[in-house]
Amino acid sequence: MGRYVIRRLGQMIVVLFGATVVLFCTLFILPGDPVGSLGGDKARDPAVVAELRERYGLNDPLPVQYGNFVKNLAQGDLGEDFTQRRPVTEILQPKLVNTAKLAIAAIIIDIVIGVLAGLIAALFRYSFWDVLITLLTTFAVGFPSFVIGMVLQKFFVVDLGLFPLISDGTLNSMILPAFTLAILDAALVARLMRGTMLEVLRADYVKTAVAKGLPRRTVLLKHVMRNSIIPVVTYLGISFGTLLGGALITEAIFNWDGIGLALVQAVQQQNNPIIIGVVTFGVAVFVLLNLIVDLLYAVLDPRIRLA
Amino acid sequence: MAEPIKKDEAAVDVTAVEAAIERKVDRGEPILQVRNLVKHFPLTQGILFKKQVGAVKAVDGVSFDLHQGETLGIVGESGCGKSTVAKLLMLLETATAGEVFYKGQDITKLSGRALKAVRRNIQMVFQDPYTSLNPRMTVGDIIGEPFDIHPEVAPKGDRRRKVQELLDVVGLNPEYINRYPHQFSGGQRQRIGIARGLALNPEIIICDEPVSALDVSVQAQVINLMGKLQDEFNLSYIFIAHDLSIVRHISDRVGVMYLGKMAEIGTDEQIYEHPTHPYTQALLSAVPVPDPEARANRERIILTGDVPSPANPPSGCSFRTRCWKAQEKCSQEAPVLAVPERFKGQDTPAAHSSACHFAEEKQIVPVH
Amino acid sequence: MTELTKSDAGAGTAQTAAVPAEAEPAIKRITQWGEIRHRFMANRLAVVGLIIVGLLLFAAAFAPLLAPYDPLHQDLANTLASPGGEHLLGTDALGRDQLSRIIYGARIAVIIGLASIFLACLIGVVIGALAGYFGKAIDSVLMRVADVFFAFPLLIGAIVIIIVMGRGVAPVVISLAVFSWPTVSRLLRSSILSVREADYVLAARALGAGTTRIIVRHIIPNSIAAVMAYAAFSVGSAIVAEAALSFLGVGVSPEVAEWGNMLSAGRDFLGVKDYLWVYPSIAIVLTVLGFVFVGDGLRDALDPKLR
Amino acid sequence: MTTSHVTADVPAQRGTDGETPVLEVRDLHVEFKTREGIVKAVNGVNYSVKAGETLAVLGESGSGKSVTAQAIMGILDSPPGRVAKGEILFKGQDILQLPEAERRKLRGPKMAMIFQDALSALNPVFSVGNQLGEMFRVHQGMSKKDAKAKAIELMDRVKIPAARSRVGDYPHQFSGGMRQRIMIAMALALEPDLIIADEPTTALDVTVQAQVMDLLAELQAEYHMGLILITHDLGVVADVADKIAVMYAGRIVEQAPVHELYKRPAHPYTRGLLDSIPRLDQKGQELYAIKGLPPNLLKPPTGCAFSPRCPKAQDICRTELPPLVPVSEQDGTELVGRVSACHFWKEQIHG
Amino acid sequence: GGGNDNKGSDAKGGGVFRMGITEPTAIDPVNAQESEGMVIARALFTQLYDVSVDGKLIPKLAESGTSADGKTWIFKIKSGTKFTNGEVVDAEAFIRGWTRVAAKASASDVSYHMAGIKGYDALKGGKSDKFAGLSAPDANTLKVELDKADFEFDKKTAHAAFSPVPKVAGAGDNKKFNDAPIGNGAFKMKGSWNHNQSISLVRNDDYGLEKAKLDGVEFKILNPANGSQLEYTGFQSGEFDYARMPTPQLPVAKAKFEPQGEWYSADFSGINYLVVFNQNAPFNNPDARKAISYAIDREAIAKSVFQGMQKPATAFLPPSFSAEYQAGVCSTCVKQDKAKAKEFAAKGGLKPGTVVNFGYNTGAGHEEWVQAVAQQLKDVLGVEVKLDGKPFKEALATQQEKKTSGLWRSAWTADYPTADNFLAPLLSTAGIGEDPATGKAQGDNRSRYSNPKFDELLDQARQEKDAAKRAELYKQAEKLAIDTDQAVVPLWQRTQYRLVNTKKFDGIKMDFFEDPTLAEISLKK
Ligand SMILES: Nc1ncnc2c1ncn2[C@@H]1O[C@H](COP(=O)(O)OP(=O)(O)OP(=O)(O)O)[C@@H](O)[C@H]1O
Ligand SMILES: Nc1ncnc2c1ncn2[C@@H]1O[C@H](COP(=O)(O)OP(=O)(O)OP(=O)(O)O)[C@@H](O)[C@H]1O
Ligand SMILES: [Mg+2]
Ligand SMILES: [Mg+2]
Repeated sequence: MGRYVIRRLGQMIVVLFGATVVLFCTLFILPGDPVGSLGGDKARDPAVVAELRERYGLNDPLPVQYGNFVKNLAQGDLGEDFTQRRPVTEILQPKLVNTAKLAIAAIIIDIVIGVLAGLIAALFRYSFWDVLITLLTTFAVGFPSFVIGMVLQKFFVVDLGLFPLISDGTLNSMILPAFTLAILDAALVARLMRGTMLEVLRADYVKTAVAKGLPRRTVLLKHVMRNSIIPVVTYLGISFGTLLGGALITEAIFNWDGIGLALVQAVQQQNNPIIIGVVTFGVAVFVLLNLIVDLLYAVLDPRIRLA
Repeated sequence: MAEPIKKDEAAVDVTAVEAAIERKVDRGEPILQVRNLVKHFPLTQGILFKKQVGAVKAVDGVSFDLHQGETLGIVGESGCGKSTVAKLLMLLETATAGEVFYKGQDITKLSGRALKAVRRNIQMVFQDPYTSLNPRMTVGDIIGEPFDIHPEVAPKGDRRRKVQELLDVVGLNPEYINRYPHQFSGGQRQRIGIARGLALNPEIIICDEPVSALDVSVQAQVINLMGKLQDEFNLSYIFIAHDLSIVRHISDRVGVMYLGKMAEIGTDEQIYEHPTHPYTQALLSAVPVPDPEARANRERIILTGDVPSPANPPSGCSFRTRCWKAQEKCSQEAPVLAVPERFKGQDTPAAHSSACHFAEEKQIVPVH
Repeated sequence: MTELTKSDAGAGTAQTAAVPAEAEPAIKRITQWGEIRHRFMANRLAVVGLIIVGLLLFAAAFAPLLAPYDPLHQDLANTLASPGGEHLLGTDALGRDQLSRIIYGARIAVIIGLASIFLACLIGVVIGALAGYFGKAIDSVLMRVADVFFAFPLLIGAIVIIIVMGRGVAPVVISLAVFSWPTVSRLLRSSILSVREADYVLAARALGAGTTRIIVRHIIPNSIAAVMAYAAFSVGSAIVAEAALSFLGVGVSPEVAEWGNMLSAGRDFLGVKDYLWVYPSIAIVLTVLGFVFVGDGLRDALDPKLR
Repeated sequence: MTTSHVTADVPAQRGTDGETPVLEVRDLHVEFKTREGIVKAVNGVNYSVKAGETLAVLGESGSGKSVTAQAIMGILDSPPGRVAKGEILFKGQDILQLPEAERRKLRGPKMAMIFQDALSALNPVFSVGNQLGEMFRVHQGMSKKDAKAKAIELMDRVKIPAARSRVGDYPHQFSGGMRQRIMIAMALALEPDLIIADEPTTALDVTVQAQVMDLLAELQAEYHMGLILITHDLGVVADVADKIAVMYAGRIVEQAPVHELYKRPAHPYTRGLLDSIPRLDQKGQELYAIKGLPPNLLKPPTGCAFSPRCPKAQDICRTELPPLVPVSEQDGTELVGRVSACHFWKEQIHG
Repeated sequence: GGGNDNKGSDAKGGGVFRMGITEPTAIDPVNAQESEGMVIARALFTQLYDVSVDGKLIPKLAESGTSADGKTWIFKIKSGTKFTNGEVVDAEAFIRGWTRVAAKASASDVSYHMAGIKGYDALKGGKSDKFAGLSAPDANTLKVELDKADFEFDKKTAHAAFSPVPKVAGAGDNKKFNDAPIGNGAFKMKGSWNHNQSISLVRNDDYGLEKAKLDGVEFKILNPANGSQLEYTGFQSGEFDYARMPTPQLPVAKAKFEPQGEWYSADFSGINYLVVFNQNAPFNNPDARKAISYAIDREAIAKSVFQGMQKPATAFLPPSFSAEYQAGVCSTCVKQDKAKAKEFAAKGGLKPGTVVNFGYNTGAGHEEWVQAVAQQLKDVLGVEVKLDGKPFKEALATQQEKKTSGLWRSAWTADYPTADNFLAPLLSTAGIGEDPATGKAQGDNRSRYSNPKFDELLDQARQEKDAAKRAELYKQAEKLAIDTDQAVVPLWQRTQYRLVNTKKFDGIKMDFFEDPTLAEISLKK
């Protein structure tokens, strides 16, 4: 595939470099010894601390630590985490899969609900439906996701017993968390869609489409939709990235073993290898996603030339 | 043609440029000299992953002079590079090669303050009235914008009046000052564009099909207006149009372009009454005559086929693929733009630059 | 050069003198803003939004006069009192009056919501505009920087910022802004990509307009719609995000009367003392609603074609 | 490859009298609501086209030509636009009374439109083949493959070289002339009874314009369609039209067969228009231009809308709206197909 | 005391007991540390002793454990028990297990429990790979030599770290064994640890002691951010048989489940207290510290903020240490006394307006009550309290710094039922563990309370063979540090509440480590 893709992937390496350098420096200046304590209030045996500092090279100067990281990364090794002392890749791999599953489900919900709602709101601007959708989307933003999630959980799991409380990875157990996760972005997508739709609806080619005698449905779903979807694609590209990293609250509520929670926990415990692993992965995903989004643009809008 | 001034090798000196463009040029002297202007757009292929496979030779070695106070018309088939020439002159595109001398200064390498100063003196009226007006600005703001950019032209308090005057000048109701472009018809919009171009009282106005969307009565007003302004301020125009009648009406000299090259150039009389290039002849014959009686007794040369792709122009003479006179030589040797051999030294109107191996006079337009 | 005067007018037009010079001042030159204001005020929902936002600002400004109690006053004898009676909206776990806290909370909500989004938009618009307008290397570099910020964990960033600045409103605002500008810049950039090729941009350049002017006057107004939709919404989500930061201990101090704090404190009482999170949520929803209506109204008002 | 031929094909009067017109517009009024007030863009337009006939609509820009066409096609921007009054009879039936679903079915198979600006009128994100084929898929339920074949056929028909390989290209990849031909192909796709061409060649240069107009005329003759040609290029009009309607300020001010109009205009505005034309064969010092500004449609002048600009205006012109009346010879014999809306048409036509 | 009393009801075999835990650090005794890891490690391994919730030693594999001088301990081990892979459990197995924990490479966080055993430092420092203080005179005798006399050493051996391991255990970082330890306990692993998902145990039918009744135990691994909420919800929806609850929900849960006999509460060997940084002003004198303690209305906060679910502490040692517990030993804790608070503040130089930093770690539910305490300090003493919430690691770093001043929220739970495990780490000079290079307090005595007399008393107590006398010495030490010196400010006792499925199971109780006694649970008839 073209030079463009290769160049973008090359940029990914630069971004990875940038992000990890910044991250290393940041983690380095954070107060607190990453291996200085146990999970609770208790301090760690200084002998153990010394052993772990030695083992994880924490006594090395920053550039050396970074050099080691890069060397290992090149071999696909992200090191060992500081608490369980298991390989980071092994710890993160299932979490990544879980998070990705959830994020994909959420994106699908975003697209279906968001685009549909935006469409309706734009078509019937200032009508009852428009206002209703505006209200609903506002609620989706104003009510924190933990409230939405826990209310859903209470109702569908405890009261109705429709879904399992503790997810078992099945589609059924994914519905509620995916919905909780999607709801905010679906609202934003709906707004975005409404905005762009209103602009596209006035375009000359929409007139042409009507003049061709196309049914309203075709005019809207084909000619209008395709042109208004581009900002939505941008947004979804971004939000997919954030979904991957930021599903913290949803993951907590539905006990979804994903990287969002892992990251927060790691930050609180200064479990640096996990932080670095998640960020490294996150950067890679972002660059890839943006590449995909940019490629998608070119597909959606043939006028856009990639170079 | 006056010899272009030697290109300044040293780095561009802004003050020198500014001084140079302050200079007044006498009527009839060249104010703009275009030498071998080339613009190639990289051509890419593939739907998703494009790679450069060649270049669109939009402008491929165009030279001409524009004299102070004259109007140079440029005509030619769609896509032959007229607009690109205009954009190159306006420095809206960077030339692949060639120079543009404005009052002796090569302006193709300018930037910053010097460029701004040059732009104050060279203005452009755009081809497409639909896309060349910012949909979110009122007409007042659009026409007033030049004054915002060049505040020295009009004092702040004076601007509104000037804007209304300009509207009046181009035949728009000054009451429309608060309207938005979409509230106007195509012709009305084009007038807004002209008003904007006139605002700075430039020395040169490059008009890229400025009246093509106007109805004849307004067109006449605008053309008359342009003529008047020219007389009064010694304006020089480059007037790009597809309407040969209008071009003839307004131009002192006319250049005919074909596929990025100048096919023929001469005074309006030379071109219209004594065309020697077959393309010019075809062009003239295709002009619809607003007289139904003429339908019967006109000879029309209807060219078949499309303009060849500028990415892949024919060898030799680029017109040969559509030319009824084409011969072997045409495919092998590119004709140069010069007075054809056979007319050289003759004192006939046919003795003007024409890029054809077989240039020959043919009268298309009846002389009255 | 001589000024262009009446006498210069076209041969055909001058004589008509459609508008005598004396009459000219009669045509009021409506400024663009005046126009926008007019259109805005003609939009009912926008006005409703404006009223809500106005009320919010009013509450923020006159909180001491409006609030029935001191929002910090603890009454341990009267904790978790249900709404009604002396405390219209009940009291929290420390016996503080909810209504007063919500009223005071408006102050910080306004500051956090508006300031963080303003800052994010400021950074995002500048960077997005530069990236979109200049394209090529600048675009690549800026967008990759954005990628780094996307992938960089907010929590770590927030902690670092707090270490530098201490806990408080300013670090929260900065944390939120620093990590949400990439969305803005991405959204803007993608719209700009299509706008920058427009002829009116060329026309402005031909007039000698500088880059700044072109971006500010021509490109941004024609591509800002998506950003505005996002911004209006994000005012609310910023407040909610603050709740998450509070919960993780990097937000504003917990005693501060602030909606995010209230939410994070009310979270544990879900299903038990629901009023603890319901009222702050409603405050956020109303705020979001207000800003969304205003944002929509503004967007529509800014688009002359929509009338 | 190249042909040089002398054409002498004078289009015959194709209209056949007596037959019901394909389209008849009666007293059409269209208004736009704007902030400043109601813009009366069309104020009682009457015209008709028969099968195989070409009606050219001339007029100043902003005079309501496009709006009338849009009203006929039912693609007015509404709101703010709306048809305030009038009838649009398609083969005798008032289509304004039809439900939207019925009306939709007319668009495409029965009437089609070619837009002024082909680039913005074509959807930028779909290939031209897709947009052409859509006509067949939607109206005839054709399969994708067949529709594509049809699209290629159409592109061939409008003489787009290498149609087969370009069917998947996007509008921005075509030249202006080609785009316009694609618009024409799209309009012709279902061989409608009526085509409205709104300045189809304005953006094209002469040689291409000649090609396009020839093509249009040829196809029109072949399918025996009614054609409404909106333009202000009087040269084009002279070449192809059968009759001409001249619009001013939302009204028809004169209508006449093409030869007659050029010879003897019966309205001062038409006269002015003809005089404004620059001629290829003469280089005048100054063109004639109609004085003054086009009327503000928000507050049209009382009486004849042209009166403020008319060199021959009398008091009555400023107070009384001139009706559209048949024009006759000096001796009273009726001039078939000629009408004028001038109080002083007699003076105008007979000197 | 327990809420459910199922004594006498006939147990029935079978049943799977389901409960939620958070992801443990380890389940291998080599590094099992928190309650989550310990519950599994202790189900998989049986040590010399077990401990009841009230701190009583229950012999398991130990037939006897004796020491004459407190320095040399002889443990007789029950013969004939086996690991689930068939290896015998003998003295060597214990030596193997303990050595594995203390080995340098294991870098175990629980090895410090063995710090008193001879040869520990050499082993830990990597200078030796033998645990010099451990020997096996015969297969069933384990001889332990300590550096210093410690008459309570046997109580330490109840900790999971002191488990025997089979030969296959290998080194401490044997990943296979880490994830699926082979033990000698009442239960054994079913499959291996499904990280972040679940851990399943089944009954060990070859168990050498009294066999478990349950068929198995299912641990669902829940996330720490929402664990107790999930457990509570899961209990209500029938997915768990045992659950914690979020603190704010306790009163409602109690009201609902207590009448059904599903409510369980127990006091544990723990304390919630305020670290008062002794080394820096304004709390570098006892009077200022006492002023703080007097100013706090523990009762009011317990009633309001904790909705009656916490009990005020009047001593530092918890009541579960029945021999050492002295109610009211902290005289400043008994009742809020504003007058005395002011008086002591004046004496101690704690002037109104003094800035008092009050730190706490965030995200752990402390936000509410620290505000209440802060408010009381402000109201009573007129000091300016600056609340300083920090994420856990940063909080720790701040606490350890020498220059830190003011107050800090803290809590402690005992590792084994000895008063020493409270007093020594938290209050002794050795407990400070100041790093000479950085001045950081590496130990748990972050208050940096240091009184030679106190250290002396602890030393004496450890060497005292007589339990009653020993208790007396510990009492004196506590009184000195808490009452006289007010080294720290005790706040609340540690009380825990659980929901237990008594409809289905009998015999659910909690052990000293705050975990259910899995081996004793049985399906209800
Ligand atoms: N930015 C560009 N990239 C690639 N090709 C371009 C670009 N701009 C113009 N071209 C190509 O350059 C050639 C000349 O274009 P130009 O717009 O100058 O023609 P023109 O003579 O003005 O035609 P028209 O009469 O239709 O306006 C065309 O083939 C066009 O496709
Ligand atoms: N959406 C609208 N809102 C307000 N006025 C409008 C709108 N659309 C058209 N008009 C007005 O209606 C009148 C007729 O416009 P129309 O487009 O029909 O002119 P036209 O005759 O086609 O002109 P041209 O030859 O320039 O295309 C114009 O005065 C125009 O300003
Ligand atoms: Mg052009
Ligand atoms: Mg029109």
